[in-house]
Parts: sequence; structure tokens; C-alpha cells
Amino acid sequence: MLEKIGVESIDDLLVDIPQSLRLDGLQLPNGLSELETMAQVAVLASRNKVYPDRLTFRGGGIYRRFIPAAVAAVTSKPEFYTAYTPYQAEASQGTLQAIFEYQSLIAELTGLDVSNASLYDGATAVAEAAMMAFVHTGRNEVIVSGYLHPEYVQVLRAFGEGRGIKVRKGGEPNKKTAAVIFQQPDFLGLLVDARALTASAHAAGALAIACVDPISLALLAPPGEYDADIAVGEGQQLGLAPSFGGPHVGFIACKKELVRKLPGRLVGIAHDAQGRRGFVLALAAREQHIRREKATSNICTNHSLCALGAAVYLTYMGPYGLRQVAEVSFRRAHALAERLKSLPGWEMAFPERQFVNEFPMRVPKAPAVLRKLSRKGILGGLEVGRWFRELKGVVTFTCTEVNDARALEELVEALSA
Amino acid sequence: MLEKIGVESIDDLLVDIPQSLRLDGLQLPNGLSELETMAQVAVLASRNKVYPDRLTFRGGGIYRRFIPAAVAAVTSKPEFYTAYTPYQAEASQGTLQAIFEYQSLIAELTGLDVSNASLYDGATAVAEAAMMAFVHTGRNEVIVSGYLHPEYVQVLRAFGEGRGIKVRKGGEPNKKTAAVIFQQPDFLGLLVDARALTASAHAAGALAIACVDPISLALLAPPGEYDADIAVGEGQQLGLAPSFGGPHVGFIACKKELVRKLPGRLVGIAHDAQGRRGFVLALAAREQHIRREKATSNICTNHSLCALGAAVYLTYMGPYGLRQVAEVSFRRAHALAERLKSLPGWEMAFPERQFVNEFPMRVPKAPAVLRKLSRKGILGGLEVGRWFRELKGVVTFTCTEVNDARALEELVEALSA
Amino acid sequence: MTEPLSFELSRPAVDPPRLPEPDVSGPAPAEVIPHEALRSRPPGLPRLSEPEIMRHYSRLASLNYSISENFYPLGSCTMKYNPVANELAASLPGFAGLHPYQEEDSVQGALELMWRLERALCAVVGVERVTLQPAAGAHGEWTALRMIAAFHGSRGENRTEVLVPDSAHGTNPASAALSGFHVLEVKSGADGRISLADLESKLSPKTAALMLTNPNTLGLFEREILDIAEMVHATGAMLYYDGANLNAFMGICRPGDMGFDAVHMNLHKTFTTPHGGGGPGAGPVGVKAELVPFLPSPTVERQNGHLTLDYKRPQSIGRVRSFYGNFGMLVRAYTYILAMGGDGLTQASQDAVLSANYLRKLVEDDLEMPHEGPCMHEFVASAQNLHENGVRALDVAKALLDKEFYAPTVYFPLVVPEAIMVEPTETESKATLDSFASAIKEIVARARTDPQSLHAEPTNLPVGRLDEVAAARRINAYLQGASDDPVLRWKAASDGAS
Amino acid sequence: MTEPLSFELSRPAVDPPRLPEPDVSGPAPAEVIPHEALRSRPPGLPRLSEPEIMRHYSRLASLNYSISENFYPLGSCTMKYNPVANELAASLPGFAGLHPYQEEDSVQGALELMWRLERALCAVVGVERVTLQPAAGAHGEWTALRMIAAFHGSRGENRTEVLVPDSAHGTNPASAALSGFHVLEVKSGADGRISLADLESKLSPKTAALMLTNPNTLGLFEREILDIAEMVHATGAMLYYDGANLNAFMGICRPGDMGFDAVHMNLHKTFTTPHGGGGPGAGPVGVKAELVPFLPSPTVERQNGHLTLDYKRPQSIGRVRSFYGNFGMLVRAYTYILAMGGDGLTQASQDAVLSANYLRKLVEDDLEMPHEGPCMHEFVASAQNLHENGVRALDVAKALLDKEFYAPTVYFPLVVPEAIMVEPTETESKATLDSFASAIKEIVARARTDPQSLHAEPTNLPVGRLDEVAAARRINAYLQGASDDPVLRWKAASDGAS
Ligand SMILES: Cc1ncc(COP(=O)(O)O)c(C=O)c1O
Ligand SMILES: Cc1ncc(COP(=O)(O)O)c(C=O)c1O
Repeated sequence: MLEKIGVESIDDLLVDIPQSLRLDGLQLPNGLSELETMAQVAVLASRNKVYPDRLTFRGGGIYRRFIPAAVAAVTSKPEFYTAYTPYQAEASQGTLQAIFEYQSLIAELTGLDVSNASLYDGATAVAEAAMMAFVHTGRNEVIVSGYLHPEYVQVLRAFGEGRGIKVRKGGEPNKKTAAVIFQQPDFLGLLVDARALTASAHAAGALAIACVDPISLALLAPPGEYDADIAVGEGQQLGLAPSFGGPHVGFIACKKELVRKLPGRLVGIAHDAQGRRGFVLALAAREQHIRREKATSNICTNHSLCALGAAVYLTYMGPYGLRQVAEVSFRRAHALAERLKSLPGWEMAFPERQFVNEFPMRVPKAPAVLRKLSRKGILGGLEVGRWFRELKGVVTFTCTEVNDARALEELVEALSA
Repeated sequence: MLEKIGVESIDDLLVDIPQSLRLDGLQLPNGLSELETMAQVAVLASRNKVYPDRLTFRGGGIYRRFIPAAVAAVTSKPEFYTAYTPYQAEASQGTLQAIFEYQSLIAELTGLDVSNASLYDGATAVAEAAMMAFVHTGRNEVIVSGYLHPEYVQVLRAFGEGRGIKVRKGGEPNKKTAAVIFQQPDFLGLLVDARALTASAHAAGALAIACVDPISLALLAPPGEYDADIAVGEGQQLGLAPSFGGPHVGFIACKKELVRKLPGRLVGIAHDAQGRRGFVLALAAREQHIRREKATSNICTNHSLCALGAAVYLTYMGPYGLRQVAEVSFRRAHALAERLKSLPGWEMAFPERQFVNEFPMRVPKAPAVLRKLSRKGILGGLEVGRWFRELKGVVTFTCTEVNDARALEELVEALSA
Repeated sequence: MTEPLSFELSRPAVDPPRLPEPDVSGPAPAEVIPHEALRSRPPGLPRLSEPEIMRHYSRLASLNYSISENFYPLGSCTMKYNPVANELAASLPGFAGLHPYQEEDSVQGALELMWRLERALCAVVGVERVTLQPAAGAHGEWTALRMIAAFHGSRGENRTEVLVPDSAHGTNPASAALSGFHVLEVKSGADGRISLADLESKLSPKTAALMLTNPNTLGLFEREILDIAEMVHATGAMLYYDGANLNAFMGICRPGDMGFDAVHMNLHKTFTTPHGGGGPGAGPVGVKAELVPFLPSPTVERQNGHLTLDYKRPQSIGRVRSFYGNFGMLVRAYTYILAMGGDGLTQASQDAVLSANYLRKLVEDDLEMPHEGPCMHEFVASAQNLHENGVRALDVAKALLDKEFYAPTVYFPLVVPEAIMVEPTETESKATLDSFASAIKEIVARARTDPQSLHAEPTNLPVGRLDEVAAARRINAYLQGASDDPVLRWKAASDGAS
Repeated sequence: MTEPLSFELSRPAVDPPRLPEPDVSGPAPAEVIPHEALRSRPPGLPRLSEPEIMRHYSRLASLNYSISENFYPLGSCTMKYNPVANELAASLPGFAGLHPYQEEDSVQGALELMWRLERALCAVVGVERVTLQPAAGAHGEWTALRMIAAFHGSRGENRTEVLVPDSAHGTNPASAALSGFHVLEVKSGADGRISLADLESKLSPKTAALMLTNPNTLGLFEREILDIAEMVHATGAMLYYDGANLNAFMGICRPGDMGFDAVHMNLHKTFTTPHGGGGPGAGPVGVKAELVPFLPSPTVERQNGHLTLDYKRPQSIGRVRSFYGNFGMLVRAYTYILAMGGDGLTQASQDAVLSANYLRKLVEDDLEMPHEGPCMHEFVASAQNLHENGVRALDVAKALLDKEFYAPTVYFPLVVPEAIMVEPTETESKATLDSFASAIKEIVARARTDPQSLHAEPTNLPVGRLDEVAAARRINAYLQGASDDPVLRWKAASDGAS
């Protein structure tokens, strides 16, 4: 090959690099065989403690759920996972159609008109929605109402700072308010009055942004039903492993009127000369590679494969499977709450509020209790006082379809011991 | 659908079944969700002890070896694993070509002319080879020379009984001898004089059947080089997990003259009307679906997918990779033997014999020693006295590329403690 | 698009993969092993990088039809959907990582799984015990016949004949022959069932067994099975069940109740272990009490919750395979049975029968139906009616390939000329059955109007119809030494080094 | 062959999958939750059986090109082989099963992996620290700019402008804008490098940073990088490195040594985490000491072998993503780095440069080469020379698809008209490069003799060239309320229930 190029050595191809910059290799160990590589990686993996799914009661944004084997069987197909963003539509119909189906599923689930092709995670989805509202309303303040996931708030702040958007916690929307953002159920698992929050946002000329739990939407009114303008959320529960927090997928859906402000990729229907239906990246004029500094967002690589996983999950479940998953989780969480609140000194932190499958309890000596559970191989609830001073001693517990009745018993027994 | 058929119920389709035979369902529990199914299966899996590869020193026909991730990445492709035997060649070129490549790889490795598409395992491969010799020579006795895997001998006997083939242990071949069967290296890991055994078989007009370790063939003279007529063996080492003994793959290769006696499937080259090359099942006239009771064997379903795995493994390794695997195993085994024979009371069982990467030692209080190792998480050698009275107290130890130097140390330390 | 052979893609410039180094002081082989025992030159394996290998096999994969993408109505093969959870189960380290010679204490979970699978299979087919050792259906047939031979032998009887219907699968006579029996063929009657008269005439004190599948390979239930069983048993022979067609009636009836004494099952048909492009499968054999002493060794036994391998079986036929059978396939089948349950298996068989009868109905005017229905889980049609147009079953099969359907089994069973044997299974949707029927209709219509074009099928596949006759000629030439072209394998043109 | 949508395949007859039952006494939702908070009717999800779902997605998969089967010379995207071992590593339960809010003690292995990956990336690019939090390259760009803004802010400087070359990727100006900066464009000179004169003219005390990739998007190394760095630093601005092109020089030189203050890396390009059809990737950002205080929170710290997450970072820009980044991708990248080692990474970059120059040489007479070589890991050609035949870069791209190659990046960078940007990567064999070059030659020859036919390309794919203009028109109609056709999603014709 060197000969064909007409040079004598690789160095002849590197002549543009100033000599002073040239290295003599990297300060890294030499490569290893696959056997040795995997052995080293496995050692690191073994230095983590993996709690069984059924004995995991911690949530706070990432949940253990039943993941059908079908999901990984699809996402591990090299035709999907080793393709790039579908720039050449005709050679990428697999990815494009799968994303189109994902968009449709999210739209169905949220009850809104259009979903994009995916975002990085729930946190950036909230931030992107806030930026949409900022651009749409020309107002530069967003109100976070109630307990939005604290890390989402942090990300929202970081994004807001760049664009000069002020993030206000609570309070009534007014003429400066671009959007009211709320989480349903909220970070603690409690239901908020989404309808009222949406109405008050609209009354002030602001948008309503609902951050929702996708599984809960099999039970709860979807944002489209209470007229929210944008729905966002974290899609990890839709068939993705916890994986220490990522990669997962942020979803975003909105009303028709806001579509041109949507960040990221969007797939739409197109046809060829013979009238055959196909799918293409649509409304690209919103995007960075065309609009550059005027783009609706800077997103290029998004989370397609995770969106694909979510699509497989939702298709596997269908409307009634998803409902059963949600309902089983609901019933078990309520059964667990009943049991826990009868423990000495334990009480519901917000007894007057409804929840779906995560709920906050006041727990005496919470840190010690959680350590004890951990020793018994149980990942107990989440201490939310870490983020909220007023919630010191409050622990949220989560139940899903993976926590069978016996697991609930084991938890209660461990706590009673 | 019932309406279209013109019946009212499924029972109307079952009218040919005598009423007295009809059941009211099965005496089995009702079905489970995938979550619960996998949980139950996982409980069974957890009730087995899995020794780390690197601390496994037991062989006896099944070995721990480095399995490149590429192998499962290929064999887990649904296009391969959910296809049937390639009856419709034009729609099965993937399977057919892969098998053709497997046949070629085995032929290269054994130095013989032709290999079939696969057999069930090493044991049935030995039996099938004996039957080939029986048919080819018209003689009805086979001689097993030296330590052939005891389970292979048992299977050979069971097969032989059906066809009236006598299995003799040791002794010189004579006019009644259809074949001399030997294992290289033998069941204990020791080298036999394959050349001399082959010559003595041929001198008596018998065939020589070599049962070989495929990895050792990167080092040792292949059957083709010493003029053996048939080579057989167990292919587990070629990229297949131990899996409690199966499924793996038996391979068989032979000289041109014997091809029409080969059992099972065979893939060959064919062309279409445009002259394009393709692959088809060849010499089907040997097979049961054409020749029925006169077929060379009754094999229908064989072990294609395992053969595919072996082909991927051999292609991954290439000639020099395979040699390195064999040589590392060789060196480590010899280093380990040096260390072990210096332990008090331990000695090489056959100090005058050469070995490759498995070797027999006389071990004082072998059962207790092995139990001690097991408690330390080490799967020690194999007590071969279980099958051979004369070898009471003899334990074979195996080393491969997975047993790194540190693992050898750990073994020796555990034994010295 | 075809793909070159890996050997043809091989490049000498490719380095071997990184592998562990010998980090010990052991000698090199050449220092210890005598020269003449060593290989004289490296084997001619191809040299490819990992990316090239993966791409090669990806392309090969894309040349295959499989049930993961295509309807695969291969009669007698029960190509139903293989649940992906099965694959996960078999790959659990707690199974895949077990050495077969670990101490029994350390493999209790594996033995328990085998024991439970045995119990479940006993329940499905109605027998006393099951051996899980045989690696495939044919292997199971042979194993069962060895047991039957041993049984008769134990009673001092010399029974040398096995009866096999003319509609039987080729493995039946082959297994009987390999087991040392003479094979007598029993004729089918006009209704597609075994002729009782012919059976009567063949039964004798020399009869060791009658091998039968029911529903038979025509997809028809042998209505007189109870009479048949009585006749066979009356002569002191045994009744053997070829379980390839078990998918027809799980939970509906049982071979054991019909009078069968030994039963093989194809886990790779009825119990969804994937067929792998030709295996591995698993062919467990169930037997009634009389045959239990002769089961292959070892069996799995359970006492007080503790599991053992029992090798003390003096009357056993011995071993039919190394170790304990295709364990990985047993894990898959057990997983399937757990997930389906008794209710699910029963439903599966009912749906399989429904699918077959529905599809049969859809095409009954297009192809000949040599026998009256209803059928069970499959049906056999005949392309005889296209004979006048010069169109054969093979042409229909190849034309189906071009419509992205795999072809049904053709030319089997042998008793139906131009047989087209269709088994849709319960996992196909009505939509798929409908579109398959449309394809048949289109092909039959073309057979009437443009028969010539069917001989050119398939035209949309990587290769056109392959000339097996010419191929056989080339193989003969090679085997007879008339040609150097090693048509059954690749070989380097020059000296074999690649 | 196209595939219907899952919604179109949906059948109401399909039962939901078997799922756990509520085995406790908890209330049903309707008993507790007020009616108006409940969903009024089930979401219109499709209803398909598992076999149908798997077949649907198998067919979709077969409609895709991917590097697993096809050469994918997409310039700027570094589509190199993704080792399968990476996937195994990420799916180890010890990683995939970790909850992000487990106690630190229970995730020491995960934190150690992150820490080691950080150290390795520092070594490759020559920086002090790296944050692993950003989810993609663009996210990393924005993160870095937020740090640069914080840095200037901490010094009381109000720098509001970011300079971006005209050849830069669209994410650069977009990230700058989202980070609150005004974007000024810097021109490229005739030699394809940034014009120092133009740079000089745009630099001012308002300049916060210059964003640069080197080699730039033309595949050319910015020879005067040291001068550029000096100029930028002299004005008090920072130099930002877009690491999309890092594959050009691992082990050969380092952005840190060139004077870059912040560097993002695309693990999904250089470090072989698969692109997933559009992500997830990971876009870690490395920074020199001055920027360390501003890194996102938390960082991973190691003391006496114990690992902790450090949230006490008063000057941090905060959080840019939930949790700790795309951990699964970090595992893959770390696995790759371990396997390759310093020697392997260096070799990879050398081979990448070799491949690009070789391929460039092969096609230099067929397409225009607007800039002189040698190139680094990629080159940009132009289809301008086909203009006289009415053939555009897009036509060349589509014609390549018909030859089973994915197309290079086209129409980027914007500074080259009819750009065709080719990045072959180090994992392609010479044979592949040769056959790609032949394809280019054939297409160019056809452009001369039969240009019309190229406008019809592709013709062998599941769909022909899709009309994006017509599609946009339909979308506009929908968004403007002029049409009910929800062209950006599927919707049931009737009432949405499926
Ligand atoms: C009726 C019948 N019997 C026996 C067999 C043999 O089973 P196997 O292929 O598992 O050996 C088959 C398989 O095709 C069959 O269809
Ligand atoms: C030069 C360059 N910069 C930045 C990016 C953005 O990276 P990402 O897609 O990971 O957000 C890309 C990706 O295509 C690129 O090629």
C-alpha cells in the first residue's frame, strides 16, 4: 500500500505534524489477548455487588423491571447496533422504520401528536423541553413545581445557565414564565394534580411540561388528556438494564404546534418514484448540520438503540400487557406500604397523597436500617434527604412486577428481625 | 378459522382419535410468565458450582479453553440457529457454505481427503468409524488399542452389539480385524506410536482409525501424515462451552476411498444454470431418506450449529493462532508436571511417556486431595481409576491457555498447604 | 450475491489474534516430542482478521432462510418459533460452565433439571421413565430398538424382524437395520392408514417391534391404533412410537395410552429447541415399565431431594453417547415446558391442528389431496394435478422460495407421488397462512398458463436452481480419481499452505 | 421488499404475554386513584405475538446496511469494527445490574473502571482530567464550553464570542450557541487549513474560545497548530478540540501537547463503542489543569485504592446528565483500550492514515481532490468534475448503495462543493478498499456515458430514492393543519384503538 501511495513509510504521511509534537507511543500498557482482557474486566465486574432484582426496592429514577429476552435479542442484532445514524435512507430503512414506530408508540403512550427519535436521558429531556418553551414563548423563566428529580433540576440549571433561562422552584406562573414543569408521579412517587398545574400554566400563557413515568401511563391519564404541551421522561423502564445509570433513553413528545422546535432527529414517511413507502429523517432544517448556530439543539448522536429497545418492549407488552405490569406494581406497592407502615416508628411521609408504585416513608434510623438490609442482600429504599433537607429520614420504596409476594415478605421479615 | 374449515370446534378436527384415549389436559402445572420461568431456571443454575476456567485442571475429554466472543456472536445469529437442515439449497446457502468450510477445515487439520458435516460427539464418531471399517472390510472385529476414552468404548460396544461387531481390547490385528482404533494423545494424555499402530493395522489388511484431539493437531502429526484411514474426534475444544457434556460435535474425516461409506451429511459444490457456484447436500444416496435400511447410517439431524462454531473458532485462530494455543498449553502442562512431581509422594504415572497438555500422576490419597482443592474453588484433576482398575490412585491433570502461571501457583500452593 | 469461501478471502498478511503467552518455563514441543511425531507443516487454515470473519459470517447468515424471518412449513419438522428465553437459559454460566465430571454434589441443579424434564416428558407421552441421552430422533429410535432387542433377549427370544410402514421416515428402517434387525415394510391402505391386513400378514413370532408414528407422516391419525397395539402385543412384539409428530396432540392423548411401549421425542421439534441448520437436537426415549431395566446408563435418580447418577444398571444396553446427552438442549426444552405449562402445551397442539386444517382448506382446490381430512398437525398434498403441465412438486417448492417462503417437505412420504407435506405449526398467524395459500394459488395458476417459467425458479435468490446431477458427476469423478477437483472440500491450488 | 409497520401487523386476537399476577392483597388503581387522574382508554399500542415481533424486527434488520456486513466509509464518523467482546463486557451482570444509587462500597469495581478509563483517556489526549458524564460528542462540546464560560467568569471576564472554522461540524456552532455564545466563523484558506489572517481578524478580548478539530474535517492536519494555539492563548481565549478526528493520531501526537485546553472524545468513533443506528455514544471531555475546578459533578476520585464520587465541587458547572454518563459505553471503551493497549492504539491510527491515503490514491483520478495530500485518516473529494454530466455527489452516493457499499458523507464539510468525505478506518482490508475504488471508477465511468441512469439509483434496495421534498411538503401540510395525515407517526384511521 505504501508503494502505491508512493511513499516509503508511514512517517512520510505524517509530515504535516510538527516534529516537536511527535510522540514515541503512548504511556499505556501493551495490548492483551481477549482472554486476558475479559479476565481483567470480569475482575472489575466482580468487585460490584449486584442485588437480585426481586430484592431491589430502590428506585429514584432507575427501576428494576422484567426485561423480556426479546429486547436484547433485537438490540443485539449487528444490523441495528453497528449502523450509523440513517443518513442514507434507502440503505437504512430498518433503523428508520424502527424509530418511526418508536415515535408512534411514544405518541400513543403520552397522548400527544409527535415524538422525536430520542434524547440522551430524562434529565436532558426536561432541559430540552424547557428550551423549547423558552424559544416558543420568548420568556426566560421556568418554574419547577414540586418534587422533580433533583438531578433533572441540576441538569436543567446547567442548560439554563447557558441560554440565560432562570429556574425557579415553585411559585405561581406569571407573564415571565415560559413553562411550568412538574413530574407525575413526582420524584417521591406521589401523584400531583397534573390537570390543575397545566391549567395554571396555560392561564399565565406558559407551557405545561409533564415529566412522566412511561409505565404509569398505562394507568394514569396521559399528558395529552390533560392538555400538557410537552411530555418528557426517562425510558429506562422500557426494557433497559439499570447499568449504573446509562445508557438509557430520554423521550419527548409534544403538540403539533411545537414540532418545529423539537430537538434532535425526527423520522417521517416518504415515498419513492414507484410510490413505495419508506422513511427518512424529516424536518432536518431544525438541526445543527443545516442550521448550525441557529439549530433547535446541538444533538447529533442520540440514543437510537435504546429507543429501539423501548419500542420492542412496548410492542411486546401491547396495551394490556403494559397495563398488567403497571397494575401488578401498583398493587404490590400498596400492599408493601400497608405492611411497612405497621412497623414500629415507621409512617407514610405524606399519608394524604396517592402514589402508584413508589412511596415515601419516614423511617427511624434510616441509614442503619438500610445497611442492615444490604447485609441481607436487599437493596432497600432510597434516602431522599440527601437532596432535600426537609426530607431527612424519608426513604422512598419501590415495587414492580419483579418484587414477588415472597420478596415483600423477606423485606418485612428482615426489617422486623 | 374454524368457520372456514367448516367445523364448530377443535374437537370436530380430532374425531379420528378414539374417545377412550382423549385426555383432559396434562398432569403438569400451568404455564408461567417469562420472568417466573427464568427465575425458576436461574435457581437451578445457581445450585451448580461453577469453577473458574483458570482453576479448572480437569479434562478427560472436555476442556476449558479460551472461547473467542466471535464464536457465539456467529452461532447466535437466528439466521443460522433457527434454520433447518438445508434441504432447499438455494435458500440455505449460508448453512451449506459454512458446513463446506467446516469440512474443509477438518480435512486440513486431519490431513485427510474429506470430512462429513458433523456427528453427535466423539464417542459416536468412533462407533461410526468402526462401522465404516466393518462395511468396508467385511470383517467383524475391531481392536481398541491402549487407553481410548472409556465412554467412547462403551458407546462403541453398544453400537457394535447391534451390528454384530466384536470389540476387542488390545492385541495384534489379524485377518478378522476390521480396524485398529487408537487415541492420540490417549485418554490419559500420553502419546502413542500412531505410525506403528497404523502400519500394523495395514499389515493385517485392517483400517487404522485415529481418535484425535483437534487442538493437538497444530503440533502433532495429523492422521493423514501417518496414513491413518479415518480420523475422528470430539470438537468441543473448538469454541464450545463444556455445558455439562453437550451439545458438542463429533468430527470424522477419511480417505477418498472411504467417502461413500461416510455416515451423515456431506456438502459439495454445485452450479446453477448461469454457472454461479453454490453448495448442496451431496452423495445423498448414502443416506437414510433415500436408502432407508441400506443407508450407511441413520443420522438425520446432526450437529451443524456446533460445527459452525468450530469453523468460526478455527478461522479465528488461523494456523498460527492454533499453534500458539497448543504450544502454550503444552508448555504450561509440562511446567505443572515438573511442579507436581516434586510434591511429596506424587509421581508421574508413566514417566517414560510423552504428553501434550494432559498427564497422569500417581497421587497419594487422591479423593481427599481433590476434595480439598474443591473447597478452595479449584477443580483438580480426574481420577481415572473410576474406569481402570489398574489406575487406582492415578489422576490426570490438564493445562490449557486458560490456566495462567498464577493459577498453576495457586494449585501448587493449595496442594502444599 | 454469493460470498467467497473463507479460504479464498484468506490473506497471508493477517497476524494471528493476540493470545496468551507461555508465561512459564515449560519446554517447547520440539524439545521433547520426537520429530516424526510432530506435524510437518502448519494446517492450511485461512488467515482472516476478526472484522473480516464477522463480516463473512454475517453475509453467509443473510443467505439463509430461517424461521426467524420466513415461514418454514417443512412437513414432519415442526419448525415452530424458538423462544429467545430458551437461549438465555442455556447460556447461564451455572449450566454452560459445568464440567461433566464434576462431583455430583456440585451439579445438583443440573441433575434436578434433568430429573424434572424427565418427569414432564413422562407426563406428556404417558410412560414410566425417559432417557435423555440420545442426541437426536434417529439416535433415539436406535436406542429404543436396542432396548427392545435386549428385552426380547432377556426373555430368551430371538426376534429378528422389525416392521415399518411404507409411509415411515427413512430413519426408521435405517435405525432398525443398524440395530441388527431385518426390516419388513407394511403397506398403507387407500385411506392413508396402515393396512391391518398387511400388518397381520407380516406379524410373526420373529417380529421384535412395529415402528409407527401417529398421526402418521400423512398427518392422519391411525384410528385403529388400539387394535394395532393389541395385534402387535398379541404376538409378543413391542410397539414403538416415532415421536416426530408429537406436536399433534399434547394434552389431547398420549402414545403410552395408545399402547406404545417405547417413544422417542424430538426436543428440536415439539419442544422448541432450535434446529441449528441441522442440529444439535435431542432425542429422549420414554419407555414403559418392562423396558426400564434396559435404559442406557446412567439414569438420574432422586431420593430425599438428593440427585445421583445411577450407573449400576446390570441389564442396561450401555451407553449411547458420551456424558449425559445434549444437556444444553435439555435446558432449553425444560425452559419451554415451564413457560408453556400443561395448559400451554395443550393449547399449542390444538392450535397446530387448527392451523393445518385451515391451511389445508385454503389450498384444497389448488393441489390434489390424496386423503380425506381432517388432518392433524400437518397434511400431505400432491402436485400430481400439475403433471399435465409438466410441473412437479420440486418446481412448486422452488417457486415458493422466490416468494420468500421456505418450501414444504417434498417427495416424502414416499407413498404419495409428488408429495408436498405442509406443517404450519401453532406459532404462525392466520395472516401468514393466508399469504402462503395465495402464493400456492399463484404458482398453480402459473403452472397452468406458463409452466415453463416455473422450471427456472428460483430466480431471486443468491443462486439459481443448483444442478445436483452435474455436481454428483463431479464428485464421482473426484472419488474415482478421474479428477483432481476436491469438490467436497476446498483445497489450495498449489501446495496447501494458505 | 418493505415491511409493514408493527401497528399495521397488529391483531386484536393476540393475547398479551404471560406476566406475573398481583399475588398480594393491594387495591386496584381504580379503587384508590381519583377517576379523572386515570387514563380514559388504553394506549393504542400494537398487539403482536412474540414470534411475530421477532420476525418483524428481523426483517427490519435485514433492511439496514451496517459495518457488520458492509464497508461504511462515512467520513467524520469513524465507522470501524466493533469488537464483539465489548458487548459481552457491558452485559456482565456485575455492570448491567448496578443501580446508580447503590452505596459506593458496593460499586467499587464500576468506579475503578471509570477511574482507569479516565486515566487512559488522559494519556491518549494529554490532559489532566476527564469527565465521563457527557452522552455524546455534541453534549461534550457544550459541556466544555460551559466550563470555558465558567472559567472566564471566574476571572471576571466577559467573553461572549466563540470562533468556529467554516469547515467545522454543525454541532460546534450549535453547541456554542446553546452555551450562550455568539458564533463567529473563521475562513479556511486555499490549502484547506484555517486562515491565520482571518483568525487574527476575529480574535479579540471578547473571544472565549476557538473550536477546532485537527486534522480538520478535510482530513488535513493544521500544520500551524502551534502558532494558532499561541495566538488564541495570547488573547486570553481557550482552545477547544473537537475530538471526532482523534482516530488520526493516537500515539502519534496529542491535542494537549498542541495547546488545546479542552478536548471531547467520541467513544463511539475512536474507541469502538457501536453507533447503534444513531447512539447511544459517549462524549467524555478532557481538560487541562485550569479547567479542572469547573468539571461537572461528581468526579471519580481514588485514594489508597478506595474510590469515591466527589460532589463537593464548588466551582463545578453542575450536572450535564443524570447519574454518571453512559456507563455501558464506558465499559465497552475500556475493554477496547485494554485489548488494544498503547501499542495497538498507535498501530490503529497509523493504519487508519495508511488506509485513507491508499484509497485517496486509488480514486484521485476519478474524483476531484480539492486539496493536496497526504491526508490523515480521511479525505474529502469532490464530485464537481461530474457536474458537466449533470451528476452530483448524491448520485454517486446512491449508486454506491447499489454496489453494497454505504455511501461516504456527502455535502460536508460545507467548504467543498459536492463534497464526498471518505473515512475508511484501519479495520478494513486492502481488498475492501480496492473494490470500493473499483466501484467509484465504474460509477464515474457511467457518469460520463450514461449519467441519466445514476439519477435513478438506487434500484436494488428495498425502496428507491425517497423523495424528501415531497415528504417535507406533506409534513408541512400536517403541521399547518392542512392535512390529517400524521406523517411523523402512525395513527389509527378510526379512533386510535388498535
Ligand atoms: C417422522 C420422523 N421420524 C424421525 C425423524 C428423525 O429425527 P432426527 O432428525 O432428530 O434424527 C424425523 C426428522 O426429520 C422425522 O420427521
Ligand atoms: C467533526 C465532528 N464533530 C462533532 C460531532 C458530534 O458528535 P456526536 O454525534 O457524538 O454528538 C461529529 C459527529 O458526527 C463530528 O463528526
